[in-house]
Amino acid sequence: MKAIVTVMLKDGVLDPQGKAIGHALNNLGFAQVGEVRAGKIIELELAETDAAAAKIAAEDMAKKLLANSVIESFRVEIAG
Amino acid sequence: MKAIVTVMLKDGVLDPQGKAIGHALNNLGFAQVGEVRAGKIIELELAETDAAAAKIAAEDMAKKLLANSVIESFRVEIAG
Amino acid sequence: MNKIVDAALAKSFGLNAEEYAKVLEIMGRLPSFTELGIFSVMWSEHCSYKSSKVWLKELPTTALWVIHGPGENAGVIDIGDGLAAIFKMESHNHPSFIEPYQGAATGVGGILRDVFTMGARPIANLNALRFGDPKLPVTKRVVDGVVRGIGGYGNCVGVPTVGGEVNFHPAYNGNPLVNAMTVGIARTDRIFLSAAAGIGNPVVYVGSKTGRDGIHGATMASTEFDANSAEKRPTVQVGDPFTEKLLIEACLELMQTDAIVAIQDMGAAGLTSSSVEMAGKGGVGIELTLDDVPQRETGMSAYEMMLSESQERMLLVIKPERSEIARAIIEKWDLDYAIIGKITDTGRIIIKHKGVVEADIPLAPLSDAAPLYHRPFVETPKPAALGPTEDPIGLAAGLLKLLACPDIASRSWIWDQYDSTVGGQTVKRPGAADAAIVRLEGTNRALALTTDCTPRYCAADAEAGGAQAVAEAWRNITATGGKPLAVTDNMNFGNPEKPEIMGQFAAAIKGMAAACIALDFPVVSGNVSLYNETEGKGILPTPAIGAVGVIEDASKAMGIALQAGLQLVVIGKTYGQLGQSLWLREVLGMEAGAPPSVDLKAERRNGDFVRGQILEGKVAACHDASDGGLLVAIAEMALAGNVGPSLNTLRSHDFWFGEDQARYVLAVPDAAALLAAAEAASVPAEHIGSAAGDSLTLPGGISISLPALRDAHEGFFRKWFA
Amino acid sequence: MMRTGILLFPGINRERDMAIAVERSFGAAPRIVWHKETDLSGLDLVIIPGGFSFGDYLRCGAMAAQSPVMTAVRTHAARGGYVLGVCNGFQILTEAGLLPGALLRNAGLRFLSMDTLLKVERADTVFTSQYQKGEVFRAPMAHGDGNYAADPETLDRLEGEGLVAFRYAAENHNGSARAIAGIYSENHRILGLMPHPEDLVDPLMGGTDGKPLFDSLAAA
Ligand SMILES: Nc1ncnc2c1ncn2[C@@H]1O[C@H](COP(=O)(O)OP(=O)(O)O)[C@@H](O)[C@H]1O
Ligand SMILES: [Mg+2]
Repeated sequence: MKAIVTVMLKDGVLDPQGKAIGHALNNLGFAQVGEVRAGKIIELELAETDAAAAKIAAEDMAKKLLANSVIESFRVEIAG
Repeated sequence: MKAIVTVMLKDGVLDPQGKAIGHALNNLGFAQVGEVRAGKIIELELAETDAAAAKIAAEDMAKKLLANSVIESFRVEIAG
Repeated sequence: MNKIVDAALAKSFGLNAEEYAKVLEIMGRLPSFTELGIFSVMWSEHCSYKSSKVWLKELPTTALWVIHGPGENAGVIDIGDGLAAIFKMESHNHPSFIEPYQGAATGVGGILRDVFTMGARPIANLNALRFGDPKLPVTKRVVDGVVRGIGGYGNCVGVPTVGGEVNFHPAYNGNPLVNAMTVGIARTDRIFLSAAAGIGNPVVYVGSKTGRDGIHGATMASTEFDANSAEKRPTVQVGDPFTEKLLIEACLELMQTDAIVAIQDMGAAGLTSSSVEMAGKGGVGIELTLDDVPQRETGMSAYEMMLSESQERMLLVIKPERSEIARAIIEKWDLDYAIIGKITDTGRIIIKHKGVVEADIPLAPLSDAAPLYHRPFVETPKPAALGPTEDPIGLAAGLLKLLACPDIASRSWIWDQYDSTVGGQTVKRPGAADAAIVRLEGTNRALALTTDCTPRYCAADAEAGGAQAVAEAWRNITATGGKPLAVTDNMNFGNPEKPEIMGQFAAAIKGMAAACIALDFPVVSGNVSLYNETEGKGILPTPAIGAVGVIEDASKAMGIALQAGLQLVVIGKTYGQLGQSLWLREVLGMEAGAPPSVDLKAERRNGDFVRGQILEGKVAACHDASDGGLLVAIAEMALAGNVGPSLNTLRSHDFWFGEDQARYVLAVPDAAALLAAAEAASVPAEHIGSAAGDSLTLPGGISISLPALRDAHEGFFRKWFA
Repeated sequence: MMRTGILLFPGINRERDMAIAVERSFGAAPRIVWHKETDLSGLDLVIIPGGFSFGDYLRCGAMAAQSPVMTAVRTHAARGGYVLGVCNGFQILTEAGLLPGALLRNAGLRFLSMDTLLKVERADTVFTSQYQKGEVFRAPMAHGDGNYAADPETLDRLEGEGLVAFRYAAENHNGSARAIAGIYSENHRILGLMPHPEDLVDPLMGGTDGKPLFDSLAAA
């Protein structure tokens, strides 16, 4: 079972990476690009076979390690 | 319209970050964690109103800047 | 959003009843929400120095070479050749505990701005760090984050991180200290100050956009932590070193023109403190229209904009006819440039937003009537000297134990993560000499830079500890051949409302002042961080000292590396004082006794002698004896040069491990000549060994191989972070 | 004497080090070229120095590789001009496709600032004529992403065609494939490497191990 953890900076927290990427895209001629936010994605191969259990486990991992709750929020999806 | 670009290292490219995360999770007692891959996610706010056009534009951005095809692959999703 | 303004709200902003009464008196009416916010941050401990000011006055701040002492963004000294060194140290303790990486990173960013805002190109960063018990997992997390944060910011802005210090002690478990120091260089005739002038001149905002970051950070830095701190924390500031790099280059380029009347970084309390201080210092008024402030978020209120601590921003007063030139330079560097107000003759700060006057405060009382406390204090009784001790494990085991202990272990794991060579001027990198040596580009001149403090001494005897910190900084510069010139300090203490903490503060200042006077080593800048307590437990008193010295001929800078064929001579008298020593703590498990005595006359005499010998070319390596005493100093010299010393004088453990001050180990080709010169100068000197093989041989014949020493020395961090 | 330009992208921070090294060997100061310039026709040698162009916020060198000046660098390279990219400069050259492969995060996931030993793979290029083949020299490194990676065919080709410029001679701290520290383009006129020879050209800074690289260019 695969869990996909997406970690993004919380709203309101400065995202220098997103800012720079947006700027670079505008410079490349992509005028239609507005705000850009950059985050991390972590794909976990889990031994779990039950989707609900896998989700709980991955959320626990995100809280304990993968996301920094001071500045980041996360979401977990379970894929096949 | 929002485009979400996910960039992962290609299979076969060593992912020390994923490995380190997997290791740390195992050390934290998450024995069920197997392979871990770490990637980037870039959320783009686009002026586009047409989903298909937005997807084409985001793919173009990924090819030109957001992903390095030597080592990375990407996928684009369009959200609301 | 705007809550009812009353004493309860004032209290939640950190203003006590008396302070709030004073606000009412100054305003002559109920202040607005924004006005109360402005008072609360300006009168916070962090901005007003209300508990410490009366004591800071005791420090000597002048010398012939001092151009600007305390009171400016950073201290400025004349270093010859028409150049000035501009430097300061600042704490980011609370933010670094909440979010170690970003807290440390933004600490580096903040101190850089204090220096380049005065027109200096930053040429070196240092950092003084104190962490809790290494056995706790949280300590590891904090160390990792802080080191990565300092490196992440400093490496990216391209300022070499060349030195610092690290201590561990359980007293810092809930309250680590992150003190960052920046040193910059400017021409003495191109120094920029912050006093606003010129009625009608535009007030210009430069840098990153404003968000809701760190609102009330200055107030947070002025209170203790408790179990609920996590809830109270403001949005953490995230550092953007790339923007800082642009800001450095843009400001320095702008400073080549004559556009700037005054300039000030937006540090703690952001727009509030920068505008209030600039106008206040210039004796003028200031009017801001917040609608024109570049904003990252929507719907920000006046209160939020005035209190935001968004990073990488500067406030300038510009000559109106130069505004477009200034804009062109700033925008060339992709930074925001906005005229957000003007200088007035009202003596008031007026804040307008959306057509409403959100604040209108007379500036003079805002600063003059700021609370000033003569807080009650009690001095901690000085401990008695330590009695005689037995050595249960022998010199060899003692040495290995000390080399491996967290307070002495090699810091290479840390400095290997800091770019120490960028700029191409680093003559002595971390670990190579007692002070970092950075040449001034295009000259033969170099600066010698160090930070020092021994908190365990300060805890036992804050006066002796304060003096020792200054003396050690002076000694470290001297050991490189540098002439020590001036000091910046970072006073990290607990809750000043406790008389014993105020007693520590007062005693430390007294000791520092005595040492600064005796060593001609004035304090030109500094920072105070109080309320370093968690759940009522205070840190060790930590008056960190950062110091700058100069070497006219950089090629004479002395390192610590031993070379084969040299003789080892110790300069300065060894009494064998083991009170508060690391040997006592690591081997006997005791933190007891009086710290080593500080004899400032001997310090000066011995140091002047050593510097003279170095500059005359008589010395091949030099290292001061400090933590761990003589034997540790010799082992460090051996490891740096990869040459084994052989020691020839049979003495007991207190001789080898005592931490007596004012001592140096010199490696020289001609010991007899050095002893004669020392005698002529009435300086105690003793020949203790020579450098020869590939192991360290103790008197009596036991030897330890260099690889064994190295394993012990480098093991701690490597194993910890394996 | 080669007419030399040093490219300046926002966030680059070793341009001064590089200018000093060039001037020391060449006897003349290089031109500093702003990243928005588009004409490099007067130059023989273009140097891209180290630093964090655009913060390296997306991937190291990725945004700089898309700058206007890089079009001019491609033209310069196509007409046989010399290019030297060090550290971020190397990353920019790979991102721009002027050199093969990519620079990944260091194997230990930490920034590495230390001296490293480099082995000179060939001494018959314009960059290395003042070294001996097989010579080992010291150079400081200072990077978080110096882990050279390319697919096996590319690596074999680099080795087979003599395009490996330098290898880590002792420890391969950053984990680079086949200990590769620097590579050439097919015509040996473009060199990219991670460590900083420009920071070791003055005995006062601890040695002159990096100076032969600049002396080689000066002698060309
Ligand atoms: N412990 C100290 N010793 C000497 N000067 C100090 C000390 N603490 C603060 N200062 C001086 O007081 C002034 C205000 O300091 P601070 O508020 O920390 O500066 P900033 O506004 O840049 O944050 C500075 O000039 C600083 O050098
Ligand atoms: Mg300031």
